[in-house]
This record gives sequence, structure tokens and C-alpha cells, in this order.
Amino acid sequence: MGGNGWRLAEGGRIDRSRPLRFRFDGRDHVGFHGDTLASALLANGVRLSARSFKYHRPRGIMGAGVEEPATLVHLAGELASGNRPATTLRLSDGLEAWPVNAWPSARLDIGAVNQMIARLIPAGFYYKTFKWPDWHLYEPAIRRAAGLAPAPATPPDGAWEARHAHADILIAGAGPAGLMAALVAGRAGARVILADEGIEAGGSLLTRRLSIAGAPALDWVTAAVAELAALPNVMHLQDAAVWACREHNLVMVEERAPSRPAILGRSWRVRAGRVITATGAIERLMVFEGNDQPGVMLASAAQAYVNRWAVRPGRRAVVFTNNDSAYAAAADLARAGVEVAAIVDSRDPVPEHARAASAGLPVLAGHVVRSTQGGRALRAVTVAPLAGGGARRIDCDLLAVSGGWSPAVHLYSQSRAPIAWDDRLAAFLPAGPAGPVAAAGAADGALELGVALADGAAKARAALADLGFAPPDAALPEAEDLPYGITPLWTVPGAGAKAFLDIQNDVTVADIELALREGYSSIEHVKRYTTGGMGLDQGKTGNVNIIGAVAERLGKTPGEVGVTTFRPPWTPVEFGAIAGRRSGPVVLPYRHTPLTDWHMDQGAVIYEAGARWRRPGYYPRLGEAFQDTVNREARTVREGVGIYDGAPLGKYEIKGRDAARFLDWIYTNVFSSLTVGNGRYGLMLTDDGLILDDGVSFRLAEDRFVMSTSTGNADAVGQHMEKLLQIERPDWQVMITNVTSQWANATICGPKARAVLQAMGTDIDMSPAAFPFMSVRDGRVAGLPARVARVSFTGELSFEVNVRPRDLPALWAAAMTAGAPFGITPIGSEANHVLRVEKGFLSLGHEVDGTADPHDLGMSWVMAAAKPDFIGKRSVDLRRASGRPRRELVGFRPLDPDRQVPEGAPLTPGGRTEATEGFVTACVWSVVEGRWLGLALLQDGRARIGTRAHVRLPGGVIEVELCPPVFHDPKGERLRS
Amino acid sequence: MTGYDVAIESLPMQAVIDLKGEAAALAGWCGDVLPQFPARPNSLTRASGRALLHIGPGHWLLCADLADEDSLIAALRPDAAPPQVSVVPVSDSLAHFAVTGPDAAEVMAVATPLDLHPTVFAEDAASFTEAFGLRALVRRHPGGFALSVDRSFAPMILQALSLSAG
Amino acid sequence: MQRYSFLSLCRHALGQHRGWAPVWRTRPLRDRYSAIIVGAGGHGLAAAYHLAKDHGITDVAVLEAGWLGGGNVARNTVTIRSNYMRDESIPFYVKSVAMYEALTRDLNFNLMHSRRTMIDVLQTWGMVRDRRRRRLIMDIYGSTYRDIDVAELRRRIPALTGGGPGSRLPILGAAVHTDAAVNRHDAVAWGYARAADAMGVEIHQQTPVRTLLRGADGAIAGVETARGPVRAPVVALAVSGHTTTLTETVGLRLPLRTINLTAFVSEPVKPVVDVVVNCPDLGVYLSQSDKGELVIGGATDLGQSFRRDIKQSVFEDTVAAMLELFPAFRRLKLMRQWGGHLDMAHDASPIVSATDIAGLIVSAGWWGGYKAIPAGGAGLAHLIATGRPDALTAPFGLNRFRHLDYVIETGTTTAR
Amino acid sequence: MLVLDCPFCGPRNESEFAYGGPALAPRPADPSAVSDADWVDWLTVPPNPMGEVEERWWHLRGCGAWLTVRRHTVTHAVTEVRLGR
Repeated sequence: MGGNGWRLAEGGRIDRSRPLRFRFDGRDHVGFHGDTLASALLANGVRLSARSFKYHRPRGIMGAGVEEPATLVHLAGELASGNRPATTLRLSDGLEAWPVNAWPSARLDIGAVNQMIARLIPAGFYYKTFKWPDWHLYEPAIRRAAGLAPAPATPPDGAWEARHAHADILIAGAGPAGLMAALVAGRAGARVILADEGIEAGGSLLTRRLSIAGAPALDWVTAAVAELAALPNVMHLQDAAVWACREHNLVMVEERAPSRPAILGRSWRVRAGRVITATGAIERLMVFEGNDQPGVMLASAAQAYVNRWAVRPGRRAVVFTNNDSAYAAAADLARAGVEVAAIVDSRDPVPEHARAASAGLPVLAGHVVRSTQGGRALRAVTVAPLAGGGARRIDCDLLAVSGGWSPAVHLYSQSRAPIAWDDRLAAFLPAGPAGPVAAAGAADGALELGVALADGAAKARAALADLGFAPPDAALPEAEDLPYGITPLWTVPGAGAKAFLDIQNDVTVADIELALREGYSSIEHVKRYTTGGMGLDQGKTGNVNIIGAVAERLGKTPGEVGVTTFRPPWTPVEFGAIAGRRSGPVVLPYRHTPLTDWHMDQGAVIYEAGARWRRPGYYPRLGEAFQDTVNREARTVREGVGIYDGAPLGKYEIKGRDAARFLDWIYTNVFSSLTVGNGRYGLMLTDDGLILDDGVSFRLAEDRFVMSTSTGNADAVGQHMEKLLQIERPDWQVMITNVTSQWANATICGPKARAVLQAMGTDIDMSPAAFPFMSVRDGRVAGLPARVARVSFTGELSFEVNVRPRDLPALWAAAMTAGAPFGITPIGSEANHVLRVEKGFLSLGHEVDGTADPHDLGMSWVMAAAKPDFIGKRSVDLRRASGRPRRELVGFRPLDPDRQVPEGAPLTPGGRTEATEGFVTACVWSVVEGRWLGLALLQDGRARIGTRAHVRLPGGVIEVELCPPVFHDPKGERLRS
Repeated sequence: MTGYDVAIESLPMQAVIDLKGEAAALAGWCGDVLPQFPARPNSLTRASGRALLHIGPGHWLLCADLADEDSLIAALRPDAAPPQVSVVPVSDSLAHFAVTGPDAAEVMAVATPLDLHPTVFAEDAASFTEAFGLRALVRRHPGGFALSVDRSFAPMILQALSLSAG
Repeated sequence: MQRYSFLSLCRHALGQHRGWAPVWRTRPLRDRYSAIIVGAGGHGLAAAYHLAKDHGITDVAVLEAGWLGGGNVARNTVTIRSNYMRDESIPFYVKSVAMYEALTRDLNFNLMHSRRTMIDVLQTWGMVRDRRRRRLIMDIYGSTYRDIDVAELRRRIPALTGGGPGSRLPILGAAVHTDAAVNRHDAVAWGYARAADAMGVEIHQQTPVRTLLRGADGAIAGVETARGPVRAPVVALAVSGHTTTLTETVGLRLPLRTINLTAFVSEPVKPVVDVVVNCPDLGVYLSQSDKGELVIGGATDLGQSFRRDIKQSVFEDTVAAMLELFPAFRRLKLMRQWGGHLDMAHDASPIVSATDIAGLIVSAGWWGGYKAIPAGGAGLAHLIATGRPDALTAPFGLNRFRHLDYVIETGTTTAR
Repeated sequence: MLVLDCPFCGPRNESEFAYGGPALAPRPADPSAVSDADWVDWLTVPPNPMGEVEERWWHLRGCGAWLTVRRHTVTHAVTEVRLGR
């Protein structure tokens, strides 16, 4: 370095006292603090730094920022990530980068053979070939060739953060317009967030030599940044890209290297009252044969390299332009010691102010660059008059091109504000009425510094006024800039198969012409057929050129051709940042009962139950097989006593003058007739006539009920009830309180349950007469305040002992101690499943699968026919009226008692391979019958009880005998005992 | 520094009584057991160690030390309340956490989209909102914020808060 | 129609590809056709193709408001599968999947159809039971699911490193749906359009239909377009999302509401996943395109929306879900995201049906409709040509709502 | 992500709310008096305009109120939020 003459001896925003070693494409180099990888490569004389996607053509560095279409790298080591533009990559010590899509290196790339068959693989070629004999023959090779960087293989060390923020005004971009807007808004006292994707603030002022208020513009930047830092109401984020502007002013920012806390990056969800997009403008390429050669560079990038990074991107330059801004770039190149052989301007005449800006440099007005010479590095360009005529060769190793400027309307347009074509600037510009999102500065078409500053201030003042702030009086600083004018030249005559419109995806003028020739003439068709604008850069330098080229060929204006939609992200965003620390429990929350830890200590296998509760599936003992465990637990309940944790059961207190009337309305059966202290099973439907939930409700007082719901549906039932009340019956006096977590319960069930409760000690009269089935009593159990309900989900004598969750561990311990002599055993959901199937009790997700109605399930008894209306009645009746055959709940026993039938298995007529007539909802090993049996929903099932049906499996047929869906204690004597 | 300068701590169970009904009816039933009714939605008033939070239309929470629970229940007589008033003890339903320290607001900004800036979320503010996808009550707490969620989520929310603190 | 082959490509290369003719023609819009199809998306173009090919009806205009293939066919995740649960659905999708496999040859257009298989990652017993139920009934119709264990899953998808024993939801197993495929969505639209055009069907782009027209007898008479009235005795709507917008111009209300489905892609990387991975318990599915981008879809926002973009919350939920199973993808970058709107029927199943207005036919309610294009298009063509549904689309008539006989696919997969 | 201006709570993030479907006409007081066709229509056919639509949202993570929201289905602009119907 240094000695090769690429790096200037002084100037630039680099720290020559802090050298940084890095490795690129297998070779070692040294750069400085303040460099990007791109500036360091140029300073080390590296010109060939990439290979193109399709043809593997040699490419260099063409841009100086996010617009870079050519040199993408992937990083090795700790920073491992792929497809990063070298121009936005801050150089760090030890950085190791490789060009993507080149093997073994960009210099010796094997894939370059594709250049030899380029003629065979024009746009869309793959739609026409690779069909015979089959696409699968070609696909693996194409997949390997496609893709750019390798996929990340290991999770990174470290974490990202995603967080919320709120601002009165969010400003995207800390260039001149953004800084000016931030100053005005900040001084007014508004909460301001200023976010800029650059490593430092300043935007275009960092790369151009301009003055503000008579001093170097960067002095003004420094002062502005300092003033903003001192304002407590302003937050200023650098290295923070605003990548999306969504509905209701939700603005997404990716902060790439936060200093505190030490995280890899941070995603900000900013909700802003007003948004100002001061995102600058992007320079376009010129389009001619060989415009992609290493050595061809955007004029603004060449200017940035000499001014900001003190690097000469070449020794002898030609500047090719159709507008005024390149003249300043040419002047800066010359000032840095680059010999400017010519400024080739397609316009004639060239405005005087432009000539003046580059005083003394030779200008070829009305000329164009027709082609470039050289292979891996530019050696010369061929220049000719635009109108035709004698070509001449100019030796050079740098061609700085400027096809004009496209305001970065991306964020503005994402907010759904309209844009429109502007002939004067030859660009799409913000065209919306004043709204919550405004563009400012170059992004608004204000391409001259003074106008940009004024625009930034004006947009801030408008936003302040909208929000009710008094805008401060602010004098605008004086600024001088070159006026901007352009006469577009979309493609140089003769541009064809090697004139690139989209550098990254290798889309040429010939490709566009082919697309149009074949009828793909909508701009969306052109984009999709050629893949132009679909690369990582999303066509930042090329899209408008494509639109211009298409317009030219169709005889339309670019405005008539239109743009493809601007979609987030503005620049690629790491998925890690989007998720932040959200993982595991924050992706899928979980819920514990007061006993979940106890269950786990007992070795229970924990299941993910409904509503995210974690509860025991079964409690295996050492050496015990799964089925043995389930049998043991189920048998305990049938023969002795079991206990289970019922805490997750949904519970609501329903209070008010109209509480009973409300229950009558939302349940299919009647609750108003229930006497205090007693309970009733209820079935709840939606107005579609489908089952929503079931459960038992008890009447605690005339105006007060406690309702239980299934675990998984507790929230849905709450939503259903509140919606009906607040939307349909606001005049009813009903108040609902969710007490799911206020009452936990241990359910003690089995023939010896009463004995256990008595052994635990209770002041409730436990005799069947005093405390019958389906009643509820308040009292004390084991000294704890309890509400005991006689309900049964197992078919046995059962007491649901409800206590405050804080008391549940003590209650449980008391039950285990007092129950020990009776052999009390904790049971999990597997055994519960067996017990409920034996009783023919319904289970949501099994029999209640979202399609069955109560009649199907044999529950016509629960449909109070006398009630004129309840939720769901009208639809159930209507559906019945169609006379369509229904699937009805039946029990079944496989003829072979040892044959398990898979749950979910279809039943077909005769077991044949034809449309199903039902399916198995549940099948368990019954401890009371000592065999497999189950439940099924079967067409006209009830009428077929006593006959046989056939389960059709891939491997054969299982014949089953149909029976009523209750296998155990059909009269219910045990649960009433 | 690797994480935020913040302390995450589990707070003890509080006495919490859920109150629903018209303010006048509630005032009539509850008498001077309650602090003065808050004037604004999502704000709270305090008196003699009790706080009254106006958390929804016709909906308040009365919070106090757990030691006060029995006396509150005795005074408010949930089982005897008239039809137009709902009084339900829900102390066990909520688990409370304190997020305190210089960076408390940073951690809260990870947890919840609610704007907790002092000009928006005042000293007496108390509101249910969303935190880590859950329904959560946020209040100011000496040196930071208190966050309350359904108790069944307590282990999960503690994990989430600790993760967010870095 | 110019034949596409490697040889023709070589021959045209010699002529610098100047000899390629337009794949579809632009012709004057006439004022009368035998049938009008509104919407040149996947279903509309497929119906036009089948009208010509199966029924010999070519006096057909396909009217498109924007550019052909610009609707949902341009903005989906190209997941093609038949792992449904109901007798009404499975045979329809089995047929559609089979038609897709032959379509490259039928259309002489490389759809890059790739039978990539789909693997469902199962993390709850409820989901295991759901997949078992599907597997057993799908077998009847020749669609296949095969169970694999976790070790086999990790061998098939090495990048799937999450869901281990200590994770929030450890993986219990997986189900492999070998019939599942992906292909190139644009190619499907273009291939159908080119073939339909070659048989004489007219495709009119930039021809928005403003209103439907009814005759004195109440039957459909045609449409009023931005370019004037066009008459036809049969009008079929295949305008995903906009069905009610059009039917309401003649007072016909339908049990449909328009919602937005969204997806996004990562930066292109070298091959890392070669199947469609579906994680229904977490709510995310993904596959890698031939260009190297991961194509990722997830949760649905059920609010009515005609806006084609993604909600940040939906996007973040999907990303977080993906990273649970693919933690290394934290370093992968989002490149592009989009949405498409579709009209969802009250029971969330499709509607291919005649209506109360004679001659007016709708094909709507396609959510996950990309996989249904071939069979849906053939079914729509049959309905247009004969006035009756074919056997596969018969269950999806509007008359099912008359008695609320919904077709409910319970536990539909995440992958749409 | 929308912002809904809850009449009780003020502007809140969408993540506090649950979407509750399109706003249907009031449920018929006596459904049995309604014709089959009208019942099916009420139940299954929601307004579906490319424009403003009324829909229900439940502020379940906030104040618990059911809200009726008027929202534009293309721009997502919310022009009214009210308590209850």
C-alpha cells in the first residue's frame, strides 16, 4: 500500500495511523480505519473483485454505497455472512472476505466458461429447454450453480435485539435534508428519531466538496450532529438502515453495530407521528457495450473514493455523462491527480455552468462511449458522436459514468404515497398530497444542496404543525451547488448483448429486446422474464434504465411504462435482527400449574396441552412400558383412587341480574332452572351450529354462576361470551371474570375418593344425600378453604377440590399422604383419555372436530327444544332440514380384541378403497373390558349399531362391531355413588 | 458491558380484587374501603396502602398487600354483593415483576409496544397492554416499572425478561 | 406456436434470437364472444386452455385488468401438494398434482416442475394425530404420507438443527409427503397463456372490467370494460380477491371476504434445503428456489385486506418460528417480501360454481389455490362448457351454503 | 401492524387486540322468524368492499372492550373506533 500510488497522501476520512490487515480472495492486504472493504481494495489496486451471476464476467467495484451491484462478498469466521456489498462493509482488522459465486477465485473463475455459451442462454432460456427427458436431470446442477454465497451453517455467537420505539417524527437519512429536518424538529421539542444507514452522518456531503455558510459542508455536519446530541428529545442512530415504512407509520430500522449493550444488531419498530424520508438519490449507470468491465464506475462513486477515502480509482479517466453532476466529479478526480482524458457528454450543447465546474477539462459534447476495451481491467474506451460518425479510442483505466439520478423514493412509495414520472429530472418523484409520510431533499427531487436544505426544513415544519408543535424560526444556511440538468440517454446506439442494464443479474439490452419481441411487454413481465431488478440490490442502479429502455422501444414515456412495486426491505436485513432475542418461550409461551414442577420431579412425561399448558401425560415407573403405565393409572381410578391436576381447566365467574338468562342463550340447554348449589353440563355452539365447547356450570347464587370450560378453549369461550354481550346484548347486566388462574384444583376420583377426602379432613358433609352428584359445596379440606364440586370426567365417584393456587401444593400433599393407605395414584392425560372413552364422554379435537353437531354426537337431549332461541339453534335446525346423511357417534369393538385401531383411521364401506363413511375418533385399551375398543363418527351410525363396519388401512382391513358409545356403567351409577 | 443495567425481580403476591359495575354502584357497595375513584382511564389512585386501578370500562382492580386480603374480602363481601356489582378476589391470578435500574425502559421497550415515555405514561399510569405476546399490566414502580401477568405464565415471563436484559 | 426445445434454442441463437415470435398476440377487442373469462391469472388462463383443448371452444376472451399472470399466480410460494383430510378435497388435489407433473410437456414450456417432496415437522402429539388421520385417508386416494423418525429427518435436512430435546418444543417425528412439488409460477401463467393463445383464445391485458351486464331476462349478458362493452352468454370470474367487487355490480352477494396472504424470500445462497419443510406447530414453511432464495411463508392475517403487503407482526412471527428450527439462518437476510389477496369463503373451502344469475360462474375462495390451478382450471372450463360441474369440483358449489353444509378442512396445514 | 385508537385506552398497537371478524348486522331478535335464505345471508355473507369496512376487534390485552372499527381495506386507514356495536 501507499507505494503503489492509489492512496492519496493526504485528505479523506481515514485514519492513516490505524492500519488494518485484511484478506480478500485469498490474498493479504492492508487498509485503514475508516475504509470500507471497497475503498481498501481500490487502494490496494484490486480491480477485478467479483464475477457476475450468470455469465461469470469479471467485475470490479462500481458503486460506493448500498447501490453497489457488482462486488458482493461473503465473510469468513466470526462475522460469517454472505452477499454483502463490499462498499458498505466497514473494514476491520483480520477481516476475511471472499467474492461470492466465484471458484476458486474471482481471478480464476471456472464458471467463466458460461461466457462462451452466452448466446445460448439469453433471458428466459430455461423456459424453452431442459424439458427432455425431465427437468430433474438438470435441476441439481442448476441449483448448485445458482445462489450466491454459501448458506450460513452455524448459529452465530451473540444475540440481536428487537424493540419498540415511539417518536413524533422519524427522519430516515442524515444527509443535508435529513439533518436540517432533524434540527428544525429537535429544536421545536418534538421527540425525534434520526436514523441513517451510513457509518457516519452527512450523506452526500461526505463525498462531495461543497460549502455551507461559507465553510466546508462537513463543518456544518459536525455542528449539526453535536447540536442533535445535546437535545434530549432527539435520538440519532448511525449505521441504522430504515428498511420499511408500513401502515400507520410503523417504520422499521436495522441498527447494525450498536455499542451498547454488546449485541450483533438491533431491530427498531418505530411508531412515528410523522415520517420524513430524506434518503437521497441513486446514480444510474450508462448503458453501452461492455459497461460492466472492471474499471467502469459510477461517477459519484469515483468522486467518493477520492474525496472520502483518499483513493484514486484510476490513473487516467474518461467521464461519460448525460447530466451536469458528473462535471463536479470530473473536477474532483482531476484535483486528486487523476488525469481526466475527456468528459464525454451525450448532450450538445453542454450547459455553461457544467463546463465551468470542470474548468479546463476536455469536453466531447454530443458524444457517447460505444464500447470498452480490456478484459480483466479497462484499457480504453471507444468514443463516437451520438449522431453517428467516426469513432476514436481513448486510453484509460477508469470510466466514470453518470446516467442521471433517481431519487430514492423506495420508503416513500412503500408507505403507499404515489410517485410520478418527472420529465425535467428524468426520474420518478414523490407526487402525493401532504400526508403523514413526506419525502425531503434529493429523495424529493431536490438535487441541489440549497434546495435540499430548504426542503428538509420545510417538511419538518409541516410535520411539526400537523402534530401541534410551534415550528421554531430557523434561518437556512447559505449553500452553493451546481444546478442539475439532464437529457436522458437510456441506451447508447448499438448497445446489445454486452450492454448491461442489471449488473447483478446479468440482464442486457438484448435480453430486454428479446422479452419485448416475445410479447413480455408489461414492465412486470420484462422484470420477471429477464430477472432484471430482482437481485440483492433490487435494481437500485438499473431499474429506471430498464424502464427507460423499454419506453424507448415501445414508443412510450417512462411514466406510461410505470414502475414495479417498491417493497421492503430497502436493503437486506438479517433475520436474526428481526427476531431479536425472541426464541423458545417467547415464540411459544408456556404455562405452568402450581404443580408442574412436582409432576416433573415425579418423572411425569409432560405434554403440551391446550392453551400452552404443560401438564403430565403419564407417570412411568422405572422399567414400566408405556401401555402398562396407562393401564395402571386407569385401573387405579376404576378400582381404587386416582388424583389429577385440574388447574388448567377454564373457569369464569358470571355475575349479574341477567346471568341466568345469558347462560340460557349461549348454552343449548336451560340454566335458569338450576337451583343454587347445583350444576349442569352444558354444550355451547357457535351461530354456525357447530360445537364450540362444553363444560359444567354451577349456580353459586341467584345472580352468580361459575362456568368451567375445556382447557384449550378457555380463551375462545371468553371471547365468544364477551362479544355476544358487548355487541349483541349491551343492555343485559352480566359481568364476566376469568378465574382460571384464581382457582386450581386437584380432582380425586375413584371408588375410594370419598374415603380419601374424609381422611384429609373436611367440614363438608360428604354423604351422597347431602352432597349429591353435580352439586358444589364451599368449606375446608385439609384445613384449606375449598370449593368442592361433584363432577366426573372419568365416570367414577369424583370430587373436584378447588383451592387457591397458592394452596394447591399443600392440598395435593395432604391428599397424597391421606390417600396413601388407599393407594392413591397421580394420573395423566393418557389415562384420562382411556377413562373418558370407556364412558363415551366427548373430547374436543377428537369427536368434536369442528364439523359435528350435537345430534351427531347423540346429544339431542342437551338441545332444549322448548327454548325459542339459543346461539346455534337456527343453524343446527337448518342443516338438519337438508336431510343430508350425517356422521353419528358410535362405539366399536374390533373383532380381534388385541387389534389396536389407529386413531384417525377411515371407515369405508366394506373396507374397500373408496370414499370414507366415517373415521375412528379414539381407540384405547380398555381396563374394564381388557381389550381394544373405541369411538367413531360413522354415517348413519346409530342405526347401524349391532352391525359390523370396516376400518380401511393401507395394509388391510380391520373389522369392528358397532355398539353404543358407552362401555362402562351406562346407567351412571358409579359417578352418582 | 454485556447487558443492560437493570434488575429483574419477582414481587410477592398481592391482594387483588376485581371490581365490575357502574362506578356509583361500586362506590355504594364498597364505601370507604376503596381509595377515591381514578379520574382517568388507565390510571390509579392510592390511599392507606391500597391502590385502585381503572383498567377498563366499568372495570377496576383493587390492589393491596397480601396481608390486607382477608380484611378486604371481609369488608367487600364478594358473596353478598348485589347483582349490579361484581366483586371477585383474584390475588392468585397475577404474578408481579419489577424491572428497575437505569436501563429499565430499554428492557420494557423490548417487552411491550406501549409508549412508556413520561409525557405519555404518567406517574399514576396503570394499564393492561401486550408484553411478550401476553396480556400484561404495567405500572410505574420505584426505579422502574412493575409488570403483572397471569400467574401461570410466571416462569415463562421471567425467562423472557431475563433474556431481554441480555 | 413455435416449438421450444434445445434444438430450437440453438437454431435461434444463430440468428441472435431475432426469430422468436410473440408468445401471445395482441388483437382488437371484439364486442361479442361465446364466453368471457375475467382474470388472466392461473385459474383463468388454465380454464381458457382447457376450454379450447377439452371442449373445442376457442371463441373466448380472457379479460385482464393489469398484466397477465399478475395476480396470485405471481405472488405465492409455489407449494403443490395433496395432503388434505376430506373426501371432497383429496381427490381434487391428487388430480391437480398429477396434472402439474405432465404440464411442462403438455404446454411445451418448462415449468421447472420439481417433485421436491414436503416434510412436515411434528412437535406436538396433537399434530402427530392430525397427520396420521390424513395419512390413512390420503392413502385411499393414492396420495402418500410416510412417517420418518427424528434421526432420518435430520439426515434429510441437515440445516434443521433446532427442536432438540432441550428446546421449547422438541421434535417428535416427521411426515414425508413425496407427491409435493414446487415449480416456477410465472412459467405456469405464461405457459397456459401461450398455449391458449395458440389455440385461438384471445387474451386482453389492460382491460379492466368495470361492471357485469345482465340482459332483460336477468341472465348475464356480458361485461362493461374500460374499453367498452363486451357481450357473451357466459361470464366466468377468476379474479381472486375481487369476486365480490364484480358480483356486487349486479347485486349478487357471496359468502366471501378478501384477505391477504404473504410470503418473503431470503438472499440467494447455495443449496441448503432440498425439500419443502413445513412446521405446522410453529407456523412456518419454507423451500429453496432454484435461484437459491429461501421462499418462506407462515401465518395468515385474517382481517379483510386488499393491500398486497405483509404485516410486520405476521412477518416477525414467521421469522421467529423459522429460527427456532433453523438457528443458523439468523445470519441469513431478508431480500424481498410481498402479499397477495384472495377471497376466503365462509367455510374456507373453494367455490367453483354457477350462481343465481344464469350464465355467471365464479371460481373463488382459493386459498392455497396455486396447487389447484390445473384441476381448478379444467373444472371451471367444464362448468363453462357444459353448465355442470365435473365430479371433482361438484363438492365446491355455492349451493352447499343453502343448508350450511360446509366443507371444513379441520387442521389445515400451514403450507398453503 | 395497525394502531387502533381505543376509546378507553387511546392509541394502541394491534398486538393488544384480537380480530373479531367483520361487523355483521345485529343478530335477528327471533332467528326462527327469519327465512332460511336470510339467515344464511346474515351468517355467511359479510360486506367485502374495496374501501371502508366495519369490523370488530377485542381489546383483550388492554381494557377488554369489544370495539367496532371502521377501516379502509386498501389503505388500512382507520376512520372510526367506537365501543360496542
